[in-house]
Amino acid sequence: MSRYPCSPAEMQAVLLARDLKDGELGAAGASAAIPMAAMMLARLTHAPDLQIAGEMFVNPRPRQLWNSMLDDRALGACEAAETFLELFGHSHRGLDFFFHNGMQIDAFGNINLHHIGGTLHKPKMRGPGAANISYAATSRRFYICTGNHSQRTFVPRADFITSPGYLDGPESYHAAGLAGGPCLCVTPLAAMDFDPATLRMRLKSVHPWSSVDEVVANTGFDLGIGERVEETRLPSENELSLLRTRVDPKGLLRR
Amino acid sequence: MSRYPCSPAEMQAVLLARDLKDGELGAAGASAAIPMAAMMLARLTHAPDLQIAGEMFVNPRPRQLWNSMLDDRALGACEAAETFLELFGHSHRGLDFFFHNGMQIDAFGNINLHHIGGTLHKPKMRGPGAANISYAATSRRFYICTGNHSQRTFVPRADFITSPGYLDGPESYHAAGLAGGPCLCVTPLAAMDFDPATLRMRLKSVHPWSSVDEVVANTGFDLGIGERVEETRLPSENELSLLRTRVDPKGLLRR
Amino acid sequence: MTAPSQRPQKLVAPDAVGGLIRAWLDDGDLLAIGGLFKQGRPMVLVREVIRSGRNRLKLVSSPGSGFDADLMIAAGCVAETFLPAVTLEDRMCPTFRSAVENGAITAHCVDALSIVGGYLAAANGVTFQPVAAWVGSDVPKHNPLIARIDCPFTGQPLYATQAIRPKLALLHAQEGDVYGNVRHLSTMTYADQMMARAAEKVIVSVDRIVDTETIVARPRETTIPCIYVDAIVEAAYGAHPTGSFPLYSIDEDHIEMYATLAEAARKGEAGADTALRAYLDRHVHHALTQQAYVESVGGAQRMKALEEEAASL
Amino acid sequence: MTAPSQRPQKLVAPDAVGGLIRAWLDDGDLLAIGGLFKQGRPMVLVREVIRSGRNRLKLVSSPGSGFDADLMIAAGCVAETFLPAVTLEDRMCPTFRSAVENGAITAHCVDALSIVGGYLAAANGVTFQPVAAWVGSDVPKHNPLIARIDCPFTGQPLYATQAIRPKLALLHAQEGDVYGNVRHLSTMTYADQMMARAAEKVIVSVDRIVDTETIVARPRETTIPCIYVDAIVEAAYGAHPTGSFPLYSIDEDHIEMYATLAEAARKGEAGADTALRAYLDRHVHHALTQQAYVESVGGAQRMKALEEEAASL
Repeated sequence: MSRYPCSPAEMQAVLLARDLKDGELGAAGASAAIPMAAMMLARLTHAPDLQIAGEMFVNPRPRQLWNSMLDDRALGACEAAETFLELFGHSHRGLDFFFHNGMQIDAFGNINLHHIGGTLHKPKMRGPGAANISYAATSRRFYICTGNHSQRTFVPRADFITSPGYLDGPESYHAAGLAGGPCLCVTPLAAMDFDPATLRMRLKSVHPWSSVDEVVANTGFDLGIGERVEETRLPSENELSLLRTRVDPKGLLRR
Repeated sequence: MSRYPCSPAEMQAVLLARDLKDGELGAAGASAAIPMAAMMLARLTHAPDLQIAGEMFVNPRPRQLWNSMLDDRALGACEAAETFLELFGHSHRGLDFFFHNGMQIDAFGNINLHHIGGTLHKPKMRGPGAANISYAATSRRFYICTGNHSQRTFVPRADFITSPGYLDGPESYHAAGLAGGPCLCVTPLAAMDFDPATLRMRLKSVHPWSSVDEVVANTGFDLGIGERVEETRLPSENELSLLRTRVDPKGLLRR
Repeated sequence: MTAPSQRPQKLVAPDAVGGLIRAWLDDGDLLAIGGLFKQGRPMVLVREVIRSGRNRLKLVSSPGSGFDADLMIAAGCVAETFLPAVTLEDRMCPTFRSAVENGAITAHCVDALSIVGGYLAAANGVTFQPVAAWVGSDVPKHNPLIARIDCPFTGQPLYATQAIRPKLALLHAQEGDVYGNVRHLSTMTYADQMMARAAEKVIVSVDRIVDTETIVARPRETTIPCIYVDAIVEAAYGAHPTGSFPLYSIDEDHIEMYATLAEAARKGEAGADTALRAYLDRHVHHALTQQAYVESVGGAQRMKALEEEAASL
Repeated sequence: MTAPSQRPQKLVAPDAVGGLIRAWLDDGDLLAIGGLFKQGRPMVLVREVIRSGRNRLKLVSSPGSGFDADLMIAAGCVAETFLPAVTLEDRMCPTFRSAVENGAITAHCVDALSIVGGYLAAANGVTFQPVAAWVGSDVPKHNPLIARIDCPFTGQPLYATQAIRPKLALLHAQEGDVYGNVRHLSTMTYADQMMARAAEKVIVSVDRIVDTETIVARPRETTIPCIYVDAIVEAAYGAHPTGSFPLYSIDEDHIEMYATLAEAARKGEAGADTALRAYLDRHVHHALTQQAYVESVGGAQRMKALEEEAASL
């Protein structure tokens, strides 16, 4: 990939940053280096009033990126510290946006972090679970960001719904009384959004180093690919420069 | 009263201090100079491990007494600051002891701070209400401390029960599922406790400057006075010295 | 290449506060006042509410209120109170008392747990908070905020107190930054944090605006993060005559002076009503700036004495 | 005339902690562990629990757990977990994973709101906390801590999560005094305060004991007042290999070393079980003092590096 100006993880961070709006309030979860980079980059570019809060700290100023996110090391300084008590409230009222990752991500954007195969208490593979499942349902929208674009991750239907996307489509989604939901899924290969009518994930753009065929071969469900698929717009010089000098000076996203 | 070594308020503080036990946890309410003096004096004498907490601060160290109690001025330094959130918990779990005062105090130790005469929303006289009524029912015991010993204050039955004592006696007390209750009532004239069988207030001791007749004339109900009534034991030299040099150097209780 | 930060400030000019209050609070709305008894009251904002002409307000606060409620009642802004205790501690609140006794306002019978539980529920984003207390008291028999409920685990009957979501909360603290991060320096922080999280809109007065870098240096001391604050205004001595520890103490003399006027009015003494109106004119209606107010209550010399008292504690 | 203060201390000697754990925690009891993910874990106390021989424990924590839970499962102490997320963040927890997959433990399906709500209810002295969330997720379908309830005001159906009252909570902070007043210097304080208020007994390890006068100088910074603490023990680097910010950072190398051993054991690689036992012997069973433990993980030199990393953040 050395002929491209950025790494896949940097591409993901830039794609997410572009989608965040000025004045919004949002947070990432744990293990969220790419979402943290996206939020920091958005603040440095078009969204100086982006508020990062909802997970026990307000407007962190990390001096470098870390794989973890919910620790003092990864926060750097911040404007205020909250506790799980306040997270309880944020979880109910929701945020403008949140980020999810999953062991399984399905065609309707449902996220599984609990088990693959078997049953919950007799699983073939047990995952970590999820600290906070509420933001998926209470936030205005969420992003899916994963470092694995494979048929193992992108499955037709999650074995267990840890955090709900659009469940089994419009009928079940509306019947459950859900609002919000996944809006964009970024991977090392491509960006996907969701068809407003069917609420199914669909291919939006393919990163320059990948191809529609590669994406299809690594996705376990139909991505509704039309005649022409956009190529993902690479980071601008300004985006990349800010990302590398101000957000990720140690190059975590290039490893 | 100048022939007596202490003021009535000092006598009240000393009487209350003597009744507090080492290792207990308790608090006073607002407008509680005498209870604060009692707790501080107890810590300086027989109860160094008395914990003052439950009302948003832990182990205050006032440098002088104030009429108020729930402000930074009256607390001085303290070991920790809590908020109303934690007071919510303390109110449910209760303390070892608490202090109450009332516009009306009745024969069963019920406290009225809401209205005298009329109805709640058409009162003859409206009182201040009470910030926290729960400690009366949830604490192991409470003290009644008032600067007014008159028939206006000591009435047969409170017009409104803000904080419950023994309600209308053993039957109603047990039926309500109450535990704890008032244990001692100190006034400028006398100390009263409660008959374990009838749960009615009864005269325990009369301060040297008063008399059984004066107490009876100023109490609106029968105090079950027997043949011989004790005289209240005056403060010891040590009690008075500590009270005046360490607890109340400005002499608020002598005004 | 980096654009200079254009993060919008929440700091507003003092003369803009009245407009915000009129925009965010209608007649008859539920208004929350921060602080406790005679401390931490946003008096500079309370005076703006009175001048705004809003009336039939419903008042809620932390469990202990006094001077601010009495003043608003005297000014005719209040229809209902949900205040557990209303007292000046040394003495009762005269106007509150007479307004209840003559039926001018309805003083609902509530206590700390229903008010704090109501804020907690609203801050938590749920509709009620369980309360397992109040046995034997007459207060819950009249409390309009509560209902019976059974615990779904133990079957035990207990109370639910309903979420309290004030239309507007007015708070006071010692420090804050231009983005609305607020820091109490006082030992007590009352119910201010819960009220900020419970209310729809929040205006905070602070004795001084500080640089954001000093906020960032001690994030655990930020008592109300900017995300809960809609406007912040700098007003030195903004809590006067209540205390703003550790900066300045309670002006007991001023409160006593007011209470004596109000008590005379309550008793219907000759000329007392006029004197109470004159108090309101002098210290509220005609004191249009905080500076004018401070001058009206004794000026720099009086403020210095209150600062010295606070420093000596 | 004044007797010298005889206020009893809650500071206990390190070698007394094992006895307290055995006195306050029975086999099968619910044990709460403070901190979050790889920070603020009372590892010195967790190792005492392992050495105490207690087993069939039920584990609860803040919503994010990892190393400590995996180690206790590897040591055979745990029967059930009520842990929303169990992860090392960079990788999964190997022993947790294999223990669930082979049925050795039951990992209950809970999330942050049921755990935090459970602490909140216990701290508030009520039996449950309302929760209005979880729509669409499979987690509430399996969560054993919750029930349906109707709001008595709106009629709206929602959940109740039951009070969680751990038999014993083990917490870690940077500073505390001999009477048990605890002060976190870290920006994050996790769910430690709620757990202290919820648990029946509380033992806190602190990196250093400080004079009570320094506590009294800044009472708002006392994160856990002494009234909630039953015993406090001084243990420098007591959170290692988790971080105790701002004093020392997370020892990622040590955690990675452990995880590699545990992952090999999970996969059944030859000799891996023995190697994992050897880890436990070396760092837990044979490291009977905190000093011996610190020596076993790299000694003063390694600690200095972690301190430098924390200072550079």
